[in-house]
Amino acid sequence: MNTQPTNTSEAMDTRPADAGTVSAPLEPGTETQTGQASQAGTASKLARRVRVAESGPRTARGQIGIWAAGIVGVIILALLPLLNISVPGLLPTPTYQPGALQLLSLCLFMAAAALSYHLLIGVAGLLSFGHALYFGAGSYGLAIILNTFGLPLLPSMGLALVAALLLSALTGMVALRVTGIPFAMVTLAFAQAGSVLVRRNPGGATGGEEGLSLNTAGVPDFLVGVANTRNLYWLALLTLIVVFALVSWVQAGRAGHVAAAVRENELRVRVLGLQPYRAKLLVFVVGGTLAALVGMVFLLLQSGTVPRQVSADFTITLLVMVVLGGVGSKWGAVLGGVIYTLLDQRLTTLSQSPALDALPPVLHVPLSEPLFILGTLFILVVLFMPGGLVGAIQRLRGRFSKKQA
Amino acid sequence: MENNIRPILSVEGLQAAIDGSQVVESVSFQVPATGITAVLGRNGVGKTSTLKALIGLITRTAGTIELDGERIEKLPTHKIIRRGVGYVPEDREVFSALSVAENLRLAERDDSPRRALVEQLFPDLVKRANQAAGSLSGGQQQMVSLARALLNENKLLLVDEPTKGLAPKIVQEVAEALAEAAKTVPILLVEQNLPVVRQLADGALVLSAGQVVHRTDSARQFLDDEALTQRYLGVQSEPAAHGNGHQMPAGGAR
Amino acid sequence: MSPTAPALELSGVSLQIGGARILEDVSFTVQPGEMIGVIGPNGAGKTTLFNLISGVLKATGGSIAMAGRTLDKLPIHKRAAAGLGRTFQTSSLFNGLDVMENVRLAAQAKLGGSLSVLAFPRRHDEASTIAAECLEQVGLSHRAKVRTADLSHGDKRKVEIAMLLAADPTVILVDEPMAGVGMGDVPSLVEIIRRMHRESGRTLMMVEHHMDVVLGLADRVAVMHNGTLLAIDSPEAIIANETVQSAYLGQGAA
Amino acid sequence: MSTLVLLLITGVGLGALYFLVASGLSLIYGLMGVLNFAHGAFLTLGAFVAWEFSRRFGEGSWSMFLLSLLIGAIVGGVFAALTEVVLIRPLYNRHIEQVLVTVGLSLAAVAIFEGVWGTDPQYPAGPAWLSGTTGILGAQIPNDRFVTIIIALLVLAGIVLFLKKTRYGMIIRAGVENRSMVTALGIDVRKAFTLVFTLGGAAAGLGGVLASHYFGYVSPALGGSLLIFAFIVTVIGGLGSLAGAAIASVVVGVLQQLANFYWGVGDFVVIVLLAVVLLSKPTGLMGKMA
Amino acid sequence: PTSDPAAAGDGDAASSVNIGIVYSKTGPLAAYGEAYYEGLQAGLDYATEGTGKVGDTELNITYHDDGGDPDKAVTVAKELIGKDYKILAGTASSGIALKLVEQAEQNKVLYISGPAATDSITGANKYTFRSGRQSMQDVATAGTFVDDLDGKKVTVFAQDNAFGQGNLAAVDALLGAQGAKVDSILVPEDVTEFTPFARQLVDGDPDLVFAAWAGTTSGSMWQALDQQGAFDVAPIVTGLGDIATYGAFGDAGEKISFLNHYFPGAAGTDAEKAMIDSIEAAGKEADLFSPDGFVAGQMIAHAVEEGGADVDSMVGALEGWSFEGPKGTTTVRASDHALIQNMYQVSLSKDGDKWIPELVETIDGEQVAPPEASK
Ligand SMILES: Nc1ncnc2c1ncn2[C@@H]1O[C@H](COP(=O)(O)OP(=O)(O)OP(=O)(O)O)[C@@H](O)[C@H]1O
Ligand SMILES: Nc1ncnc2c1ncn2[C@@H]1O[C@H](COP(=O)(O)OP(=O)(O)OP(=O)(O)O)[C@@H](O)[C@H]1O
Ligand SMILES: [Mg+2]
Ligand SMILES: [Mg+2]
Repeated sequence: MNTQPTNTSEAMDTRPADAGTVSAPLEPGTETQTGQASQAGTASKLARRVRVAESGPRTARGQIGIWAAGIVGVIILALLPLLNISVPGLLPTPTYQPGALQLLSLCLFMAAAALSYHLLIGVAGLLSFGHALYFGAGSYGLAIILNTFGLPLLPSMGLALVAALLLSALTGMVALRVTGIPFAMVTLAFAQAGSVLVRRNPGGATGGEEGLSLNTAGVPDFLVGVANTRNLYWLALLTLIVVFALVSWVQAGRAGHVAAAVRENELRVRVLGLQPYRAKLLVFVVGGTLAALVGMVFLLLQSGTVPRQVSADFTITLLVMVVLGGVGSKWGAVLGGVIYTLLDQRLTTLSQSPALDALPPVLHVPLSEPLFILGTLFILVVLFMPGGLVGAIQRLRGRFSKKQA
Repeated sequence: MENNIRPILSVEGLQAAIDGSQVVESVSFQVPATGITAVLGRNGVGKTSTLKALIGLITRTAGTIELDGERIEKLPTHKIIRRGVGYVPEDREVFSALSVAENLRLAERDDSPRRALVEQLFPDLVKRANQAAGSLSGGQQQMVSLARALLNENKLLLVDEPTKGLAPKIVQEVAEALAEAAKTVPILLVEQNLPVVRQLADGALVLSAGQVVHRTDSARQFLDDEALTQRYLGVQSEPAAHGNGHQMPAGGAR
Repeated sequence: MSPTAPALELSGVSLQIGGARILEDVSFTVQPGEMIGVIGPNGAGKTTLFNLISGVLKATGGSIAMAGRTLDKLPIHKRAAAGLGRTFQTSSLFNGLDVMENVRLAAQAKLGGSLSVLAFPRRHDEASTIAAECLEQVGLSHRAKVRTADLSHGDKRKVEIAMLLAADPTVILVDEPMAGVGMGDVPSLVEIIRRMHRESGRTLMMVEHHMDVVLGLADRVAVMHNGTLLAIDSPEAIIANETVQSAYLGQGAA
Repeated sequence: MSTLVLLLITGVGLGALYFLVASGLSLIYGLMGVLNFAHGAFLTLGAFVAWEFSRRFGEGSWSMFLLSLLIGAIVGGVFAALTEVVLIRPLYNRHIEQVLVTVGLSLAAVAIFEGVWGTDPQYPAGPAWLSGTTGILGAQIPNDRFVTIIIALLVLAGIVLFLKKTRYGMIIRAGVENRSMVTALGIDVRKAFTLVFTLGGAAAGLGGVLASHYFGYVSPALGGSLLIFAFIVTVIGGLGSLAGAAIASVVVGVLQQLANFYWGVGDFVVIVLLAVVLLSKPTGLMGKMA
Repeated sequence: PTSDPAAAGDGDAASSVNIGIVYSKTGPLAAYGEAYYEGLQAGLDYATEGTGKVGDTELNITYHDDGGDPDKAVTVAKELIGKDYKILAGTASSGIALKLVEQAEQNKVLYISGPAATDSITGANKYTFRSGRQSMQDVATAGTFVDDLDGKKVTVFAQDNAFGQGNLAAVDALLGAQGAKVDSILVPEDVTEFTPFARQLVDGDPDLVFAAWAGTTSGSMWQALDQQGAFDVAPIVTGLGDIATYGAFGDAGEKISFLNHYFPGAAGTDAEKAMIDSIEAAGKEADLFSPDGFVAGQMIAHAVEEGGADVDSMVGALEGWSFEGPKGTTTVRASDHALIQNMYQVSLSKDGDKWIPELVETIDGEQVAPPEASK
């Protein structure tokens, strides 16, 4: 193959000419030219189908309805700690008590983390297996800074955020040189390296298997202790709102548009005179930095870090949340994050309910394994609810409005 | 030209949907056991979808399909094909990662595939046997696609815009090949190139909005009827000669 | 960049892949405002030529200049930003986005490719207005909200043209714009292309197998054969050329 | 010197184990485009059932050992076939979702294994010879390494023959690209897919039994721990290239062994290798370019 | 076991104290969780004489699965603390235990950690105690296998992770102080092929080997050591795990010198008899971590008995408390809450398919007491 190498100044921009099409003047658009191309297309296919579901009620009225529901939802959520609502089975305690608030905060965080991941997979069609790296960078970064420099919380957070931004920019710049499954694998490799590093406990900095504890010296008192769970809850809510706003902003902006177009057809974007690489990198970095932000606040909530937060497992958990909610939809990511977390946390309780003991072993054994229930549920969603929860809701709505008409 | 031979294909009230949206709305027609039947209509009226529905590539929601006297509307695609249906899809749909030879080998259903016929028709493909089909030019891919259907003995050929993107000379050759094939096997042909239709087609059916709006035993008669072509195809007057003529297209004078 | 520099200038452009010579020593110039028709048998290298000019492929020899500026070192998007636009032989659209969004992206690119997160597309901004106009021109306004994946083949071709209109390039390469477009819609598309060329003085190169269209529109016609440029001359001269007749048009042609 | 010999041969042994796990993965991923996260579960189940079997009917003899290999392969194959028919088939052409159901399956399956066999490892016993050593150039090489290497070679040859001598490889490559067009050529593509999945699962089950002897234990986590290296090997080797996976397995095994022993950085080296290979050749070592 | 959280919280504050047990019922450490749970039941029974009450105060105990997941544990802990729980106890996972230590400190509740071995729990804060042993005690016991350590070469063969590094540091500190030359072979975590490292160990010609190994790879590690002839070079000491892991040592089992946290029957105290009886009555077998649960039961009962519902008084009651536990006399060291307890030397022998442990020696708790942790 003696096609000329790409030019020097803009090596990245000419990449597809090298990677995808060098050996053959392929017709773009026949998406499955090579095995690789077909891989690259898969994430976008996923996102695409969900769009079908979305295109229905995306009317102005539908939009306003969604936003109105969102605002009402936020107000209700903000008031929860002041109310005494019991949801037996779902919440461990009435809503004003720390038990419920802690669980709800966890849900809100996971929703925010899922949202940051949505930016990658839902908007830009980037299937990353390494998103946990940035989440972990946030929580570990902040914990380490608090431990070593003794700075107050806010400057420490700023510092950790900058570090995470640099990390995601650096790794993103490298990983985005490839697409599709290779991209997934390179991100996985980076995250794996981070995970190994954290577990190795270099210089005692990361605490190895055991993780780190939050050094509360620099943290304001109103964020420490169970008595202040309510404040942490509001912090979680605020984080979710901030992340949601930023994600919406990026998604609706030029970069988001171009990233979505890249997801569909990268070559076509270039031919229009736009730069896929930059748009993808921007989305990647914003996604990574937001994940780090969530990770930091998560540290405050849990008063510590564990290596799991940097593991591929955690990324997969985020993926599961996004898929559960419906790929391509912000509300889906939020919903998926909340519901997954509720299930994950509460199934343990459910699986120990004495009622199960009465069942024969064939039923009893699997049902008392929370992961079994979760895994099965997930399979069922993927099989029978394409478009996830949001897709299902929209189908229902579609059916409903058809009936009305 | 009414004939009393049983039609090779009869379709009654066929409906079909893609992802839940109805694209074929109650189509009924018959394909005689000989000759070429053209399917005409403007872009997006459902020509391709009708063909796909016949062999189950999109979901059939109602209606009956009889191939050579046997009901096939419930059969899966591969079984319909094995009963002797050849299909040439609209977008060529060659397997781009496979070589030309592999594409053709994959299509061989019979014990004695008609390789010679194909090689004689498309010598270019013999030269390029080991080239990845995805790297072929558009026209070459079209040849692969056609060849795949011509390799086997069939009871019926379904051919969707076979001349699209072919050089005029090849268009002629393909048209001749189809005419040749039509001597032994009936063909249901979707075609936008009206001169080719005029040259090849015996009967015709015209679709509009997912329905058959006109049926004729003589495609030529239909094409000659300016009112009809204007109404159903939007064509002012169909050029008399083959598509390779040098006349300005309508409105194309400069 | 003198105003008299040719819109496109190819000198000795070649492409080899493995041992195969796909294009060999192609040289010609296109004057600003000129319309060149490109014809040639399937696999002659027409699409490849477009791929080299637009940067989708890198030439292994020779050089290409646009308006006096060499393109050889420019990546695809810079060539596009410099005013080069193209369509694809097989429609290449943003399948998951709707028709409107597809066209609006093209308009956005034209209006300035800034990726600033601060730059918001408003619901009725300039890009949307342009996009709506372009859709109107190709007659697809009624399908604005349909995902391009769900369009019929012919409608996709029209979206390609609409995107071209929205991107508003100065040098345009169109690859078989009429393939798969119903006869009834050909005249209006021809008219759009003519206007693009005539009224705004843009430079166009068009690959097309519909001879009527090529001959009706082009100032000069380039004939490709086996990866070489066989001839480039006035339509009349090309028609009279015997090699063209036998290699491309076939006996059936006048 | 003898240390180096030891490192090299055990490195190849490790590579052989990686290949046994990766071969099925690579077959499925390369042909069908499904990155099968449940592969580890196939493997674990094969190992568990084979262990149960030999525990009940007496372990320690060669015939029992060979029989347990066979059982592992059958169990892996049947589980895989069921997976394909029930979970993968309804999602054809939707690669990401296929990956996702396998993720779900791997979660659920591991949980079930834990429920049935507990979280503690179980310890299989093979023929006594397996746990002995053989001296080569002064290095005492554990015997089970040789068995692993030989079986890996047999599996490689078997799969290559299958792909060369049958149309299935072609059908599936075509089917992944455009499934409906394959059926429109009159081919029942579903059968072919199930068959490939079954073969992949059988290779996994076989690998599971061998892995349980190699590591000396079976536990619900057995498969998962091997899976990530199998992924890496598959991707480094190149999509769909079995030979690539074989070469990558050996390279990764030996490199990891050396780097671990001398610098303690085996994992990092493998990860760097993956990144470097993908960045310089996104299709992997032997991945096809067109 | 009652597991009705609603029952907790209400009722007369003086007559009941809420106690939350957070342990792994599921997840990777479920086996340890079960041993702990059974021991705890026995211990509570023993300490309350079957009444579930100390004096007039009811011990209102609820049980919570952490599934091995620190996030879940923290959520549960916060929930419980929010519901006015005064005592938390449990968990075999050091990572989870440290998170609970943190919660205890922030919220001023008593926390009695379970089998988690990490040394950093000791002396972590005022509110944290432990009911099991810690790594330092293991290491000190290992040191008792050689009569005079002065000038001997001790090689630590361990995984290169927090556990292995911690053990190395402990050996260095404890045995190094007794004059041993300590070196180490730290095998990177995730390594699965140990033959070359075993070779390296043999080539180093040590006088004593301390192997600190956790997890499923130990089977192939021991096999590699055996295959390369490491046992012919020096005694190799390691901790004996729970019964389920006896098989992991394979053929090497009879050659290893084991240090042991708990050997059933060795102490022969009333408490131990009660524990073993109670566990066997439940159809189980006393295991490595049964005493951790039993002692936790004793400590909880004692804390409530002396301190009522007041956490500071509970802390005061436990500090310096010495009692008869299932391992003999056991003392909560006042300064750092280390639990001073006897340790054992044990060997394994094979009897048909089964491995039978045999007691070699009981090591006095004071002899293997960890150095005091600085607060
Ligand atoms: N995947 C799809 N989802 C929804 N609608 C679709 C899909 N594919 C096609 N359609 C719609 O079905 C209708 C019929 O399409 P079809 O491709 O059959 O038209 P056609 O007559 O072959 O047109 P052309 O001449 O342009 O090829 C069109 O309106 C098209 O938009
Ligand atoms: N990788 C390759 N190896 C060998 N030949 C190739 C390769 N890629 C492309 N070709 C050949 O290059 C030639 C030029 O193809 P191109 O697509 O430019 O043709 P075209 O003139 O556009 O034809 P059409 O009118 O059919 O679209 C074709 O013959 C094609 O088969
Ligand atoms: Mg069509
Ligand atoms: Mg072409």
